Amino acid sequence: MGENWAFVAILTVIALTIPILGILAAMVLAPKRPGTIKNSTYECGLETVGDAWVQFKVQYYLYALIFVLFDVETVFLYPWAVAYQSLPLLALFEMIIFLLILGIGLVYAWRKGALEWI
Amino acid sequence: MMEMLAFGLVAGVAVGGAIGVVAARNVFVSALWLVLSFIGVAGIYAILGADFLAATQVLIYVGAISVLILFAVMLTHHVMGDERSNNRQAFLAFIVSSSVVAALGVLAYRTDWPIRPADAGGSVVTAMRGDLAGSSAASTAAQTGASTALTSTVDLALNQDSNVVRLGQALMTEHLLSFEIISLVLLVALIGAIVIARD
Amino acid sequence: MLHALPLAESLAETTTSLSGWLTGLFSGTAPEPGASSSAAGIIVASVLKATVIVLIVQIGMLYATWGERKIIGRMQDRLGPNRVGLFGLAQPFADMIKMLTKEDITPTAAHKWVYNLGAILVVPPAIIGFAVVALDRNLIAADLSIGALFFFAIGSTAVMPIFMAGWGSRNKYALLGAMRAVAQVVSYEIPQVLSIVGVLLLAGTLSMNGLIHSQGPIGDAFPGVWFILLQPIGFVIFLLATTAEIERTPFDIPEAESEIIAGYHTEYAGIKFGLFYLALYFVTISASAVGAILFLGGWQPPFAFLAGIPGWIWMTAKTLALVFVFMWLRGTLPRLRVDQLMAFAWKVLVPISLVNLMVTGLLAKLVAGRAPLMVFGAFTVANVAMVALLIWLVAGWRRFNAARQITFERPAVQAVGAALRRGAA
Amino acid sequence: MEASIPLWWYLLVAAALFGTGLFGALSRRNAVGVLMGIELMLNGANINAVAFWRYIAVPSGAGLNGMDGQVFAIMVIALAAAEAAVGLALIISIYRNRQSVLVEDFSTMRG
Repeated sequence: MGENWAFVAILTVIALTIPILGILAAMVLAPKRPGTIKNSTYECGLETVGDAWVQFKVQYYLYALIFVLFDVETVFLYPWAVAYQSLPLLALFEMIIFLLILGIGLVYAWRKGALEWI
Repeated sequence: MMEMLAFGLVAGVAVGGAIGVVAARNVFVSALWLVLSFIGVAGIYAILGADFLAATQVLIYVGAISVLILFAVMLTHHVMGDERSNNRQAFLAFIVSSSVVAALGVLAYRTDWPIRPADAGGSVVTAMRGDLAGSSAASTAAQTGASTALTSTVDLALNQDSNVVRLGQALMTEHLLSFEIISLVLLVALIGAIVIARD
Repeated sequence: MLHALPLAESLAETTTSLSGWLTGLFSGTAPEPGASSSAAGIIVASVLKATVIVLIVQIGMLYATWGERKIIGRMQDRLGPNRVGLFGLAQPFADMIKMLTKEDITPTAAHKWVYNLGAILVVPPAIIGFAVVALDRNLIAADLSIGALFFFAIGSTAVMPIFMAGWGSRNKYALLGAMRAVAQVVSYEIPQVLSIVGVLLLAGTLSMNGLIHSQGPIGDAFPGVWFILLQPIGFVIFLLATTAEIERTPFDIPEAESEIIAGYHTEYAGIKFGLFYLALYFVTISASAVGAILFLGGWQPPFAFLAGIPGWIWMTAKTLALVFVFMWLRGTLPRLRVDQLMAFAWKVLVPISLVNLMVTGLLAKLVAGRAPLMVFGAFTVANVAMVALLIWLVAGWRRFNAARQITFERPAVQAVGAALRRGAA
Repeated sequence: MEASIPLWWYLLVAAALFGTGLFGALSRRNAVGVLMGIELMLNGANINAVAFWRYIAVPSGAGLNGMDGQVFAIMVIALAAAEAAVGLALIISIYRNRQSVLVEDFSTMRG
């Protein structure tokens, strides 16, 4: 058990060094000729108007919201699925109730237009 | 030794990330530090032997709640620039919170915790997978395994595969009520948040 | 890539035996999985294994780009790269050199730290997922008990670098692209994780090797029952959701150059752009490998009499087959319309996968302990029924929509409808 | 190897996370920052739950499954998700009405 996580940790470190090595190599190999126009914000040649860090529509938040709650649902689904064969049939109905209650939420979001792309 | 090193690393990531959260002046950067702290906490769970919880921590906190927080930051754009981030109570808050940490630390150190003896007994719960070919023998074996897990003396030998199974069993038996209520809480949160955010 | 594999196998065996030997030396007992080994042994073995994995994945990625260009070229009646080396086989290396020697620009407006970290952090989530990929019976780097969940958890962290890239660039289009990318990725994550619950339910484990073992041949004569046979709907949903999750065509709206320049990596040039490209192919390969493990039986041969062929050949073949499917989709399908994108995830894939999961749960209880053939038959009947129901529903929905449009288009019909509504009210 | 780390180390880390979160919740001007502090506090509490699950003797028998600590932690994570969803929705709503996310501007309830 411990060795598996040790391996994951070491793989993480190696996975981090690869892009860093790439960038370091490019620092040595690539030319550096900065210019004000070249380093300006890229907008197909147009002048940039206003700041990029603007306010976005609330619709994005609604996606994230529905996503978070369904993600939490999967956390309960996985142990249930793994343990399913050792559980009585009742467990299926317990999970169906759980899913139905969350399904009401999905239907509500659907009806309220929270699932429409802007 | 190696375990202590690993613990020091992940604890450093968790606490360092937390300090970054309160020290960063920009809210977006603060949220990125928060993600780092969450990853450190996932590492602590992994060291504690709670594999499923470590993955859950990454899936929910890093993959979902952080996204929610970042979207909220994007939606409230006044705060994107650097700013004076702390209010006038900051000094008082520092005193209060550091005394809380000191008190909790001293308590944790001085209390004589009833630590269970290290890894008593072997693993009671054998691997409970029955494949699909799963003749009745496999499924009955799984069921007897389940009953031993439920009734025998509690044995925390870290048989990981059975840990997830036992988690599922616990959710479906002892903790069934809280499991069903969580779905209601999530439903109410979803509806409430949609109503509030859209208004 | 094929030449590297025996090397990998022998290396992995060497390191496994090394750590096992060290364990035996210090504890005086036979090594067993999960027993504590010496720290040095674990670290040396891990570093070796990780290096081998990264090398294999790197070469696989380079040739995946070559293969994709060849395949797409063939599909579009072109030749694809054929100038550098034999059949253009050296093309990926030429591309790599090009990426490394291009000027690397950091825009003046960008938030330097977040901008650069975004490019660096896009790679690790794509690589760490390989930790739980099983190439062969004993050739798995980390057989975590939560393997499948681990893969999805790591995959879910990939949205953070996207956010960092978009925000750090301080470019309207990059930030807009990042927001759209994140919204899409997280939306398709739900059908992706839901689609495999049926598989978990049948296998009763999350460990990758456990999942493969439960798809083995039944007896000597019967072929292995892969989960694609029992969970075809789950497999299709998994494939579609994964395509969207890794932002490949036809779900590549976040980086649709015709709409928002190039999405969240608009401002990246040179090697940093190359890193985004790298990560895309890494996740394509790892998602294919996980798909092969979950639904196609991993290293299990399709028939019992083919067991003589080593498992890693099967695993590689199945992975490459799924990589080909991803490229095929790209060559065949047009890009989805933006407004269809979210609706498809939430209104189509999520409900279908929930129904599929409940039906699977019910069937698993009903047929528990029956003969394999009967289990297979029951699942086939249920799947055909579900697909038929789905087609019926879609057809009905389209008729309903068509009828509604006619009502709106023809003034006479509209007037009658209005009169009827007045009468009813 | 299993028990080489004393329990109180975990509790100390948990306390540090809790304390940092408390400081953040009390001192940040930005409402989103306050919420981040609360998430940190919840994480600290969760570490405690899991550490006790791992270390503390559970009375045997009584039909217990021995997974209470982990179940507790999962419930806290689920509740944290719900809390963040509603809390951030409130902040967004307030921002749209008052063009501010600074907590000192939300003082209309003061007498």
